[in-house]
Amino acid sequence: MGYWKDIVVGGWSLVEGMKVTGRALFKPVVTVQYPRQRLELSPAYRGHIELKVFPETGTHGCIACGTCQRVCPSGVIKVQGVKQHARGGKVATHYVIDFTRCSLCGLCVESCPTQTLQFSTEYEMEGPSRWDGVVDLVTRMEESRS
Amino acid sequence: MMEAATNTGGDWLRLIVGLIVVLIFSQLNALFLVWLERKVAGHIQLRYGPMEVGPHGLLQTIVDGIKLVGKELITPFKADKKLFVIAPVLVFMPVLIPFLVLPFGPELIIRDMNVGLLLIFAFSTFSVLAILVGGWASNNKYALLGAMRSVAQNVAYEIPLLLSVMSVVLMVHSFKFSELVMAQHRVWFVFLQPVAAIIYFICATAETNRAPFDIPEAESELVAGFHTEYSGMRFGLFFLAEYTNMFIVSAVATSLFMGGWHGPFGWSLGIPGVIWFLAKTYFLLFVLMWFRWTFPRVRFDQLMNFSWKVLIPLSMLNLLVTALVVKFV
Amino acid sequence: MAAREEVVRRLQELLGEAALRPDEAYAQGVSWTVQAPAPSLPDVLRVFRDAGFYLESITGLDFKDTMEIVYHMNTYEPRSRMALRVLCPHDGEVPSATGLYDSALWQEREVWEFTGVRFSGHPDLRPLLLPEDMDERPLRKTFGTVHAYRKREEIYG
Amino acid sequence: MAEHFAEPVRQHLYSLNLGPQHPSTHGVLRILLTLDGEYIVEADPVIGYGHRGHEKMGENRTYLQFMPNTSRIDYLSGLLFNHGFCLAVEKLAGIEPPERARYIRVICAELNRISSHLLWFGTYLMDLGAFTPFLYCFDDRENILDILDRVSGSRLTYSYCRFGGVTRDIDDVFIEQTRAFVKRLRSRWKDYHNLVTKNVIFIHRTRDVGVIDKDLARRFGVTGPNLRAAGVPFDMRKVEPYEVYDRFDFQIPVGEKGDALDRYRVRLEEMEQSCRIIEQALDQLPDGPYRQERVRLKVKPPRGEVYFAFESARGLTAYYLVSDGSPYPYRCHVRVPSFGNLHCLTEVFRETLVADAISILGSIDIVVPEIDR
Repeated sequence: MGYWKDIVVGGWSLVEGMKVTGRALFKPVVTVQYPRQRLELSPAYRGHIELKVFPETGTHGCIACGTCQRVCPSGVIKVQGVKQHARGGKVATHYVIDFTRCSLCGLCVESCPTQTLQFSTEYEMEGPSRWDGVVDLVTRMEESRS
Repeated sequence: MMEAATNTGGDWLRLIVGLIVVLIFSQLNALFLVWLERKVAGHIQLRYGPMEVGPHGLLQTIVDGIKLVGKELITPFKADKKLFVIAPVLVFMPVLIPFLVLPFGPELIIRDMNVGLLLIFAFSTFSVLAILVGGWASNNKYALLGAMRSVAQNVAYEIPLLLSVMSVVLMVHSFKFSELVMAQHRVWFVFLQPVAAIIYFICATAETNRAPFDIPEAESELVAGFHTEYSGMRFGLFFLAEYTNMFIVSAVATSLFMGGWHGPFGWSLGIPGVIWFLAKTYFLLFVLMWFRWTFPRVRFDQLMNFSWKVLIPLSMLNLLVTALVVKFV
Repeated sequence: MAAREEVVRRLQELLGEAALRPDEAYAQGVSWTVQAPAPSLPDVLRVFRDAGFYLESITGLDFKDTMEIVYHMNTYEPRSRMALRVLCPHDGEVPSATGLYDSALWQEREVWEFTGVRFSGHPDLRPLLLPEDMDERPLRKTFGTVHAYRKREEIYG
Repeated sequence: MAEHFAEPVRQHLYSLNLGPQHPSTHGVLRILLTLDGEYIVEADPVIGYGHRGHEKMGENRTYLQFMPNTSRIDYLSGLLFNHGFCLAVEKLAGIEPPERARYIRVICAELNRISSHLLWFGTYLMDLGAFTPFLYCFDDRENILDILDRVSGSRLTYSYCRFGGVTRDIDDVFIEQTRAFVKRLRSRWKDYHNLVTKNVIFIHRTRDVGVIDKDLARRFGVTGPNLRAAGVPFDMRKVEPYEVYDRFDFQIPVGEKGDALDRYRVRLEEMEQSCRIIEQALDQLPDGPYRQERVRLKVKPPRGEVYFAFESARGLTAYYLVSDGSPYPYRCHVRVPSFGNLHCLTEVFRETLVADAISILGSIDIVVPEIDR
């Protein structure tokens, strides 16, 4: 009798499975047609880093202290700054990151003493050369302002 | 309705026109089925499937076909070149022949032979040979494993397939498709022979190497099985042959069990027979796709066990009962 | 608890009281640390095996004056992990645990290819993770960027 | 099958190279199989294709800089590895994270565990030839990734934990989404059971396949769900409760025989238990700071060592850190569970069919980069 029972129970389990997929056939689709439809980015989204513009000063607040450069696990950040006044602090003139080797851990953003680093929301960087991933954030900031 | 063989001129004309129509139909049909499969898979899996080329991606398979034609035909090193080249042709040629005898409608049979059913089964076995040749000639272990599995599977499933068909033939006393269909004018055989119908459908799934019986290609085990080494249009021919085979087994199931060109219980509802026939065939094809996107793959030895221990005894029993009923009732 | 107590008792007989150091607070993640001489390793491991311990990990440590192989043994009971530490010279040999634990087959291969400590009696000592023609020992302190190369007592002393 | 091998008739053996590029080796794993027909006589996994030298990298980076690496060792349970590393360093350096941070970490870690198990569920069914459950799981998993993306900013390699806390606080939306997800996942079990668990083909493919019993598990150091499927209730969250796991009421599901079906059941039940932990953690979630501010960027733990074991999605994982008092670890060893889990396959694969081997390999749930490190 077990023989017949196995066949019936087994066959019925297959029908049950087909019911699940059959129902799914008429459910709404969950995917998004990407280039035409876009999803909202998460508020914490970690793109590559960029310099924040402070409205009070109208520019970034990077003092070229080099903390981010030291804390970066992959060593992709190079900062250069000059002293604008003899007594004042330094101001960054070049802030170069090699995004191709960045692992987006966010340690630089956390460690920044002036909080002038933030994550951008860009997620579609592409380019034919690996040098396209090397970005000077100061120039980038100036471009985006103008 | 049935063409008398006296008018030989008309007969030849009919054959030639039929062949051309069959060629075009089988190609377009296979392309359409590939699209349909992808759509069914997509929606079962809560996604769209092809959407880009043409309305709802209808032209996607044509574009894919063009891509396949443009691809390089790679012949592996140390492969048996002649057999390797000939295998895709071997697999594709016999799948066209069954179209000659399929009863699409009361007037739409190219050649209503009195051994039509036998012809189909004779030629459908042929594709196994092609798969064996292709798998063996590839000089690849995965392909060889796939080919060996394919042969064993086809041998095992041919038997219950024929036995289940025999019970229908016993009821009608004919191998002729037109007569088989005519006998279902009132009641479809799926109601009189449910066991035979189910067994036939299971075996047909196995015969066409479709999931859950797709062990000859089993991509998670054997990469791509017997067509691992095939590229370009050679692979395309295997692919088209698979879908054409699916159509044939579904069409045979329609004419044997689902009443062919008849509507249910003799109501034709004013719809032409060929529409009834195609609608039922495509429904069965849809069920085949539904199977594929629902079930896991059966293991090889379980597959054989299932055939020898369940399907064959059941179909034998069914045949015996049918024979007794036909004899004494 | 029982398995751990038994191992401790038998090892104290085997190696002497001084070789075992308890860590009741579990501050280092092990309950007992056993310091064993290399030749006695098979006997010690047999004690562990008979008590139902499994070999969790083997680590090779490179110090300026010595190498140290640390076996972490554990059983399926709460807080019973024990560390077994064996000192050996650079490029030295340690008896293999493969006869007692199958998991040592791969772990010893890994330790060997990364630190250069050979395991005598290992049936199949070939590189596991590194390429077959690798002749460097990446986890030695002589390879690549190194911040500090210390003597053992500078850390544990 | 055993009688098949009773006689030493092994004349027609041939070898088959399963991988490194094979659809179901889950990464770049290569297994050299010696076959007799379709039966496996011997299996020799060849690993190391994804070796990145994480242990050496650990010696060359400060503790904090190694944090992004940890989520790349096992990319499917990145947060669990973050979490474990964080706890190891905190134990070594004596950092006490605030209560709220502990709860946040546990919630996120359990979400990550569910996502890892869901992915396993999908890929395992794909190995068995069923494609659709894979997509259903991804649909559910997408929810977890969205939730974790919202709070950590990343979908796979989270780098979310920090010594003494986490990078971002969670908000009410997170709590709401998590509760909604738990509810949704529970409503999905019925579909999964109908589609897979009860399926006769699935049961036949998994029952009595690839049995890893207690003895075999002990010899090869198998841990995690694979060990629990053999009937050993060994889970770091219960055995050596770390973080705040001792405050939650949850069970350790165990199997009976240790076959693929048991492993499947154990993992499915574990997802349910993770749901329970998440719910309780959300109920108990205290207010307060999410991060201890006094932790320096360069953590300098005192001299000494710590061996910290925790339960990742695949089993007992441990960080063995030796500190010499400098900001760089003197030695950073990672004990990964998949290493032993894969190794035991050399034994389990014997006398099975190729098709079963794929099923076993899938049911073990390995992540190859984790083995290679």
